[in-house]
Amino acid sequence: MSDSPALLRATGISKSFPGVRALDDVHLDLRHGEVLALVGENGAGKSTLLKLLSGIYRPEEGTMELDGSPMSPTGPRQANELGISVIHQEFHLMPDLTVAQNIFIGREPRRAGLIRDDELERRAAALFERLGIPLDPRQPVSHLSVAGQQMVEIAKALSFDARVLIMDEPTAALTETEVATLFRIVRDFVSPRTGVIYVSHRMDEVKEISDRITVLRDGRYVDTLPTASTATREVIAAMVGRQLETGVRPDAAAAGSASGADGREVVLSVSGLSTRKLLKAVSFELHRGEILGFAGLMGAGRTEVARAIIGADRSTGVVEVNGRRVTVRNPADAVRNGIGYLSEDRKRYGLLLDQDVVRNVMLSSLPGMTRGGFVRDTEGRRVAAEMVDRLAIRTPSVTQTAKNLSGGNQQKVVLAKWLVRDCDVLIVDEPTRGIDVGAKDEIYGLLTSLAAQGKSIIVISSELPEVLRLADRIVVMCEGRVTGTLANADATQHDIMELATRFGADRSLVTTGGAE
Amino acid sequence: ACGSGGGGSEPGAGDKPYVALVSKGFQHQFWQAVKQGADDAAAELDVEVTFEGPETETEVEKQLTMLQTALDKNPDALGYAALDSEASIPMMTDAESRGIPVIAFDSGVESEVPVTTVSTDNLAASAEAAKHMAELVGSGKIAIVGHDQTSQTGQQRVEGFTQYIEENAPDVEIVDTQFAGGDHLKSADAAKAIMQAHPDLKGIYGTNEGSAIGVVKAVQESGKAGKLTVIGFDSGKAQTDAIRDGLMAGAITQDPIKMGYETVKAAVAAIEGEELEPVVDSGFYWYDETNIDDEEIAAVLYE
Amino acid sequence: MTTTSTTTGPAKKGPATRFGSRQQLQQILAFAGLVVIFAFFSFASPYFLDWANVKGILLATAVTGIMALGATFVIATGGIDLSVGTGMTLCSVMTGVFLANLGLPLVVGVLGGLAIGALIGLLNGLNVSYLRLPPFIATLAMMMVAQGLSLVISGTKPIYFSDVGGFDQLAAGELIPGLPNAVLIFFAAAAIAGVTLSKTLTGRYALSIGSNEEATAISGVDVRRWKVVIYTVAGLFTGLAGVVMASRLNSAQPGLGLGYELEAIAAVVIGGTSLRGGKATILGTVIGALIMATLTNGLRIMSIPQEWQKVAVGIVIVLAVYADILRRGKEA
Amino acid sequence: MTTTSTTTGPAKKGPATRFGSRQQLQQILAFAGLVVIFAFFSFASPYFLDWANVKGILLATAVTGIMALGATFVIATGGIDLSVGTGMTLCSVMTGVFLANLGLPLVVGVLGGLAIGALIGLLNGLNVSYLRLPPFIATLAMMMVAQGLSLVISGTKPIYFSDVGGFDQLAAGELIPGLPNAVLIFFAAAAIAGVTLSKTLTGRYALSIGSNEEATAISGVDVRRWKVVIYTVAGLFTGLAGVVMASRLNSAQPGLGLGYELEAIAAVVIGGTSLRGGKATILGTVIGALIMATLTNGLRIMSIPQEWQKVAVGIVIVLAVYADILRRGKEA
Ligand SMILES: Nc1ncnc2c1ncn2[C@@H]1O[C@H](COP(=O)(O)OP(=O)(O)OP(=O)(O)O)[C@@H](O)[C@H]1O
Ligand SMILES: Nc1ncnc2c1ncn2[C@@H]1O[C@H](COP(=O)(O)OP(=O)(O)OP(=O)(O)O)[C@@H](O)[C@H]1O
Ligand SMILES: [Mg+2]
Ligand SMILES: [Mg+2]
Repeated sequence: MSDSPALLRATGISKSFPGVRALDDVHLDLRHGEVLALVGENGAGKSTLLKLLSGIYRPEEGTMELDGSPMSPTGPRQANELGISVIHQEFHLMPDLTVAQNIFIGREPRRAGLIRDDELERRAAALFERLGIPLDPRQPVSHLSVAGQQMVEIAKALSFDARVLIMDEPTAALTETEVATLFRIVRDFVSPRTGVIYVSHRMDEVKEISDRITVLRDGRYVDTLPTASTATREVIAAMVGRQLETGVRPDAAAAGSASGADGREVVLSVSGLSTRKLLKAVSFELHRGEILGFAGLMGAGRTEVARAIIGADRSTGVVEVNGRRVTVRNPADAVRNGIGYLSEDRKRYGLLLDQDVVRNVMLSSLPGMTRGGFVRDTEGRRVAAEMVDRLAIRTPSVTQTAKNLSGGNQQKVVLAKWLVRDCDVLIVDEPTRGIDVGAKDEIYGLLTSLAAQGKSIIVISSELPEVLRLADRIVVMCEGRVTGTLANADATQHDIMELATRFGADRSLVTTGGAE
Repeated sequence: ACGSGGGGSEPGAGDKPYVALVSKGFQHQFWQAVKQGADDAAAELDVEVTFEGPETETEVEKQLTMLQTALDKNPDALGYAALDSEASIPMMTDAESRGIPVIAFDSGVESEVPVTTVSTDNLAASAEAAKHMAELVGSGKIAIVGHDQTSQTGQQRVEGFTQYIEENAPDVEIVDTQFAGGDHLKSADAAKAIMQAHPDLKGIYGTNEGSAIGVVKAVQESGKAGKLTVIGFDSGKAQTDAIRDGLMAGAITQDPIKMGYETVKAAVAAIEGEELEPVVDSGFYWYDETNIDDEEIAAVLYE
Repeated sequence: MTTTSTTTGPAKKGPATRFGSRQQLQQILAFAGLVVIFAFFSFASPYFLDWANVKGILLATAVTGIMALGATFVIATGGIDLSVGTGMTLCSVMTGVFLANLGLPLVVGVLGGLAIGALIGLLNGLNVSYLRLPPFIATLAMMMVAQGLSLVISGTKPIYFSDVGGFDQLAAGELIPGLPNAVLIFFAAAAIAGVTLSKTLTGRYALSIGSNEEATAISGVDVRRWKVVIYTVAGLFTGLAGVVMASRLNSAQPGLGLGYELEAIAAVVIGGTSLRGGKATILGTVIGALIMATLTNGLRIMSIPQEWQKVAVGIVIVLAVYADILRRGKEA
Repeated sequence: MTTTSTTTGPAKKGPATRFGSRQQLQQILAFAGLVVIFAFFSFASPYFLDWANVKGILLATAVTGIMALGATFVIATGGIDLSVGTGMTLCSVMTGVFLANLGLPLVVGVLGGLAIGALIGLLNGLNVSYLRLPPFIATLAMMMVAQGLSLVISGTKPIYFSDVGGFDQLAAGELIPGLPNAVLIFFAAAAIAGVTLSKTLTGRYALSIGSNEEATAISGVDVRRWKVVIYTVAGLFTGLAGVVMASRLNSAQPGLGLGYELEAIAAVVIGGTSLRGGKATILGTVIGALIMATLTNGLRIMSIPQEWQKVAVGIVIVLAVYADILRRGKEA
């Protein structure tokens, strides 16, 4: 196989943006029948490379070949026609259209000039059936969660008769179950005439799915390693250019907060939280200095709990802060009561995409940064610069527009916004979505040290290792109910999954699980 | 084709005297007829004339800006039909101090500055319309579709009419007065609504061309042609046709062409330092089926 | 807090958007505003609920309504079309030139009027797509140009169709006895617009562009070209409105048209189409146009003085739209 | 791609966005449209470049310009304000009531006029925020209500300030010899608006809401309340415009106002503020208003017939905005 020309090859690729050399003489070659992982830190240039391969950008230098013949797609459509199908890191969906309409946009079946929506829906349903994705083709995309949207993107990419499937962090929004589904889909897809390029920050996934790993660093090609014979730590070392300890719960943090639950005062107490749609009498307590994890499958209702607490959605139930019952009608009330929420959907609920880093970082803290009614922009820039340093946000300057940052760096900007606001209770929903291994570790360290300083943190995460790594206790949800609360010391992935799939569990279990 | 109205590209730069006219309107047939009269006079007296006016008769501020620009062009004389006479006083004074004679037209300016005023007596003209309406319907309910509620002309066209009816025709009752901006379609809709609310309505008076045509349209569309007495104001082909077809009983016409002509003529006289009468009446006429083709009437009707 | 409408419970099973029939039926029945307004006037005045008057309302809706149909497409893309009012006038005038001045056959003149409308739309589309002008600017400029050209071409005088046999019957005739053709044309145009919006690529891409222009482009739709198509389609409706207007007045009035654009856009927005784009319904637009015409008619029938009419219309619009928002909030 | 006003080049290190001085200077110098238009007319007519005429242009800019300042805030949030035109009229009329009818002291009357403006804005804001009406609808309704009320309150007749000593000097007086106060007030208002937009919470939140309303809300900003504040601030400018207008005409003209809203919005958009929200500059608005006034003035000075003026204005607006888009494209 190694003698035949590569399925897809890029040589000497360079691409610059104002102030950033995103790619500099990068190589990549994808063989027939393989899954090639593409890894690198946030801002390393992975997404940019994929956009070049899919015709969204044109390279300044370098050549691309498909099956040995040169190619230079002039646009996404042409790339599709060449057999290249892409799932981008940022979704490209039309929220007002239905799932089926989104998937087949630009390829609507027609009769006598009229679109046959029934046929469209039939095809979408068949596609979902084939892929094992439980989505209703007629639902508007705006009704979907991020995970649902991700599934639509995946289905859309697979609806083409593609030879090269490119996936840019497709699992960032998915829980383990859906990841398993996705991997099954990928394995089904791979054949001697096809290949997959797979971008992820999750090393275990890379390990599991890929045949070889191409590493980028700072827009430059580092190496391509065979997955089977390379240890994860070697990959990471290639990515960050140094050795790094990851995945282990640091002893210090564990010691500092393992016993966090007992004896400390309750900062946030939630009882009987219900919504019309999903939540049923959710109750739990959060102590000072504690990190409380929330685990569950996609759609279990973890995000909804957070949104209910901060008043973004209507709900019934009692929320007490520091023992005082509070009425939270909107997120502003929540912030006033010291509760901040970092959303899982950074594009929709996190960022001012067309504003710069400074304004994004200042957004939650503006009133505190005024003097005599005037905003102190110098202070804002100072704080933003500090955050850029502290979180290693890769940006040419603090006045860079948010939408020009790489996905992971955008996520860091949102996190920075809440760090600056300094809430007593911080709810972080998928806080490390799209963040690279190195930075992930730093963020874990950051959250742990915040807790050590007496802040209380709720971590909602679909990555079980993340929850296990961070949380003192873990609340597990299923179908809008709390099915159990585990102390981290005795929790295993298996325990969590067991609770997360306890469908239709009886009430008593909920209550025993909810209160300790 | 670009120079059709102004004549040359640089008014005032040539040897011809330059007269700037700032009117109350532009697109309406009436104002176009005034413009035509002014252009006629300009050709005859060998002067340059520009003619401008705001889109509707409510745009006092726009008109002031036009007046300002006209003055900046340093004309030899200025013709001005004020939408609001008080608002323009400072500029009138300015014109006077710069020795630019001002001729008021269509309606007066409350100022000593204008050397003469060429105008139609709107109150008297609309009373004339009322007189014919009263004669034609004898008794019963009538209504008015007005074109503008706030301008002096718009108000006087209603006022003169109403006053006459109140004073001279006790058996005639004005049951409704509605304004529709002189827009043909909206006037038609308004007239229809009035007819709907007053099935026994005997006559409608439309206070300008657009209103009158709208009323005719409404009568036509609701199949009441011949059952209602329609009286209009101004002329234009649609109105003269309606009169010929018996859809409209008659209308008042002013003599806009004469108004434009006299204004420019007075301006030229003023430039040459002649004495002028304080008021030049441009007159108005009642016309109907019987006299529409008379020479005197046909001359003042415009298409 | 304002996000409730966008997330739905997992329980909600596939609303039948196919042909949108159920949803749309509901929309007719439940369109609170129009129903309440109609009921109110029927009680308030004995003259209101009467076929002659309803016909009057329909006739008053026709021209603005047709314009609003076109505007719906542009608004669906997230754009705005300020040129519909004076554009309509230019189409009237050109129809006059074709029929009255050049003496072309009726059909040719009418098609000519429509073609001018399409041309106006085409230019708007090109300006928006290829010069990347904001739609507000492109169509504002067109609004001015069309107004000026109407005056220039007509010599600022109305063009009469008195000598063009049968032209006035286009609007005033009654193919269906009792129903003026203008109304018939409006309904037919609405039906065509409805199908175009929901069943053709033009409509689908209009909504898609309005929903997320970048994503639509990335999905391989030639957004620029389709925008030109969409604006041109909108222009066709402007042309149709111009022809109907001319026929109804049996003349082309070059000074008319300014202000109609706001009425048309208002009808669209009252009908529930979002100015942000992505969401549009033709039925809504028709209902919106009817609401506007009914209100004006009813208040006039009640002899409310014009100054109070304005106040009343303003307040009723707020209430009607608010009622609609509440209704839809309930639904979700 | 079109984000240059917020992105900054690579070489450009830490651009002095404090008071935006360098960037804004560049904007003045480089605003191709205005410069070209000015140069063109200066060559084309000997009467154009003359202080009296420039003063005339500035004066003609003042009222619309002040309205446009307010509209900028609303547009920054992604909304639109159609009520500025007739709202301004209502403020004029109420100032007339306060000063001429009730004989209140000058200062009280003027503040009263501003307060009415703020009240109009407040109501708009409440309708948009708490009734969740689309801004287009809320302000369209307000446009009608304000127009109606102006006529009702004034009895459809102008209110004259002839007996109110010194009121006309508010606009016509010349604190700085040669420069009418109206112009001075416009510039002062622009300065205040500029600082408010870029340095206060009101302005910042307006831009944030326009940029991403949901994200702003989730960040703990009470979006509803701030929208009310923003619309109220916009209303204050409407009030100021009303007072200046009244002073300039030395009367309150109740029939005026319709159509000014489009001009004001056009000025804002020509100035580079996006109707989608999130991006706005006061300097742009001032320049936009100047472009509109200069164009009209220049064409009049050249004695272009009025019907051609419209055509010319339309075309020039397209060119001016396109030039600006090109210029900004280059920069990026
Ligand atoms: N449109 C753009 N304008 C300016 N800079 C850009 C643009 N797109 C990407 N960049 C910059 O190019 C660099 C590479 O970005 P890219 O999105 O390819 O990173 P990535 O490897 O995908 O990172 P992540 O893991 O965070 O998604 C980053 O520094 C980013 O800020
Ligand atoms: N299978 C699904 N496909 C698409 N959307 C779903 C699905 N299940 C739930 N949702 C949406 O997710 C919302 C509730 O899930 P929520 O986001 O609160 O759960 P979660 O536990 O945070 O899961 P995640 O964020 O991973 O989806 C619901 O409003 C629903 O619209
Ligand atoms: Mg990326
Ligand atoms: Mg979630």
